[in-house]
Amino acid sequence: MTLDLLLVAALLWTAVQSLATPNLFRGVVLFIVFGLFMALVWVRLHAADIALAEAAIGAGLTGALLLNGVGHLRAKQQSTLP
Amino acid sequence: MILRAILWRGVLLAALWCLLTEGRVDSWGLGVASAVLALAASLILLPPGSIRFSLAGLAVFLVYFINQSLRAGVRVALLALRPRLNIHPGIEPVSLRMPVGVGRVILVNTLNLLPGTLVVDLAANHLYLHTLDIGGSIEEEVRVAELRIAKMLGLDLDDEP
Amino acid sequence: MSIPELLSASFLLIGAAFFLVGTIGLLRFPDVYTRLHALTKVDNLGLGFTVLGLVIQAPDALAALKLVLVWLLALLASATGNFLIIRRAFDKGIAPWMAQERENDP
Amino acid sequence: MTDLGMVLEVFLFINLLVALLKVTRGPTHADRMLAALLFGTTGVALLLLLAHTEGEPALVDIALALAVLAVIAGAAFAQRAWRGKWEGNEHS
Repeated sequence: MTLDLLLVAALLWTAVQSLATPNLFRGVVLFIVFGLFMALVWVRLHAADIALAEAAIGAGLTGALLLNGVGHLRAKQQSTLP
Repeated sequence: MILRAILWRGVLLAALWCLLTEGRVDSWGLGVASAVLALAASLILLPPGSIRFSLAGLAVFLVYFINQSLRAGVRVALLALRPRLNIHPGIEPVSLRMPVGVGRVILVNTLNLLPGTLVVDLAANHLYLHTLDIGGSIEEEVRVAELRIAKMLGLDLDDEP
Repeated sequence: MSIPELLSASFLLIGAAFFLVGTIGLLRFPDVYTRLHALTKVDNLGLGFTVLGLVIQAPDALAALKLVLVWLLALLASATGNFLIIRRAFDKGIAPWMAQERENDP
Repeated sequence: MTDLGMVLEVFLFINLLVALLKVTRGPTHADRMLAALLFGTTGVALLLLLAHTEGEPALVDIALALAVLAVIAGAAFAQRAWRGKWEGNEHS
């Protein structure tokens, strides 16, 4: 019970923060963390298969792709700005 | 030689699949396919013949490794819990006798888990280590770790630097 | 409580304690390099003790071996990932924190 | 015995929340990323405990996936997202 309440609070907080932050990188890392919390929520809902997909795709692959995207954006910014 | 390597690695990978599925038999089709792919990858990335793996060496290494990582954890834990943070960190170069290849990869990963050392960079024939207490006996620890890993893999260390 | 259960419970508690210390280290240590010491060493030990505690209660040998496999993979994974990050930090020229700086500048 | 497991689960989760502070505070990008990787290790332990207390062995597989995929995120960070020279301030 305690775990579930903490989990929901953390999930909502990371979701809002990752969308609201002006810092792109911070948003991406918070998104990865959000993926982990989401996987834990699925576990608590007894949906182990969805949790597995969320852990693999949300926390792992999407995180890597978004980090890659941040890298590209930064390289582009540095080449256009003086 | 190559057949022997294929056989050994195949058996290992099949055992790994068995472990992952906890002995179920209904998924062996997928298991065989992934084991063959993994075998191909391992033959390309680590061609057979470069190392002579020794089981006795592995046992010695494991005991050493577990012992050392316990020491590492307790030591860092004590440092973190001290009321006044009393650490003297710094980066030191240490020469390296391990030849390029798997041995080095294992050495770096081991040193990262040993007490007080963290590899920050790897050059042609030395390592840069970050330590929590500069001026300790880091060089000796690296020597010991090198020796254990070389024994396990049947590698010859380069001459004294 | 039987002896294996007691043993398992104490391993689990030790594991949790190591995790706590790892988090404390993460918050207290002064720079990236020292924080990484806390992460790689203490946390892996915490996971190791947790696994040990659960292995004692595992239903069969295969399940127990699988738990150990998880620990080994996590060990390898964190050692590799941390090495990549720390090498990049060194590459970028982030200077390590020195004890003297603190004495000059309280 | 499962009671202890549940208490430890809450305890580990609170640990995660404290590490979350480091993710949001920084100061450097590496600090955020390392805290996220710490999430990985603690998350693995949490999942293993949950597998035990809820009696669902499938959760061990999730722990395995999490442990392995954390490296991919770490590697993507080191190789792609965090390049260029250190300027002392990363607009954190």
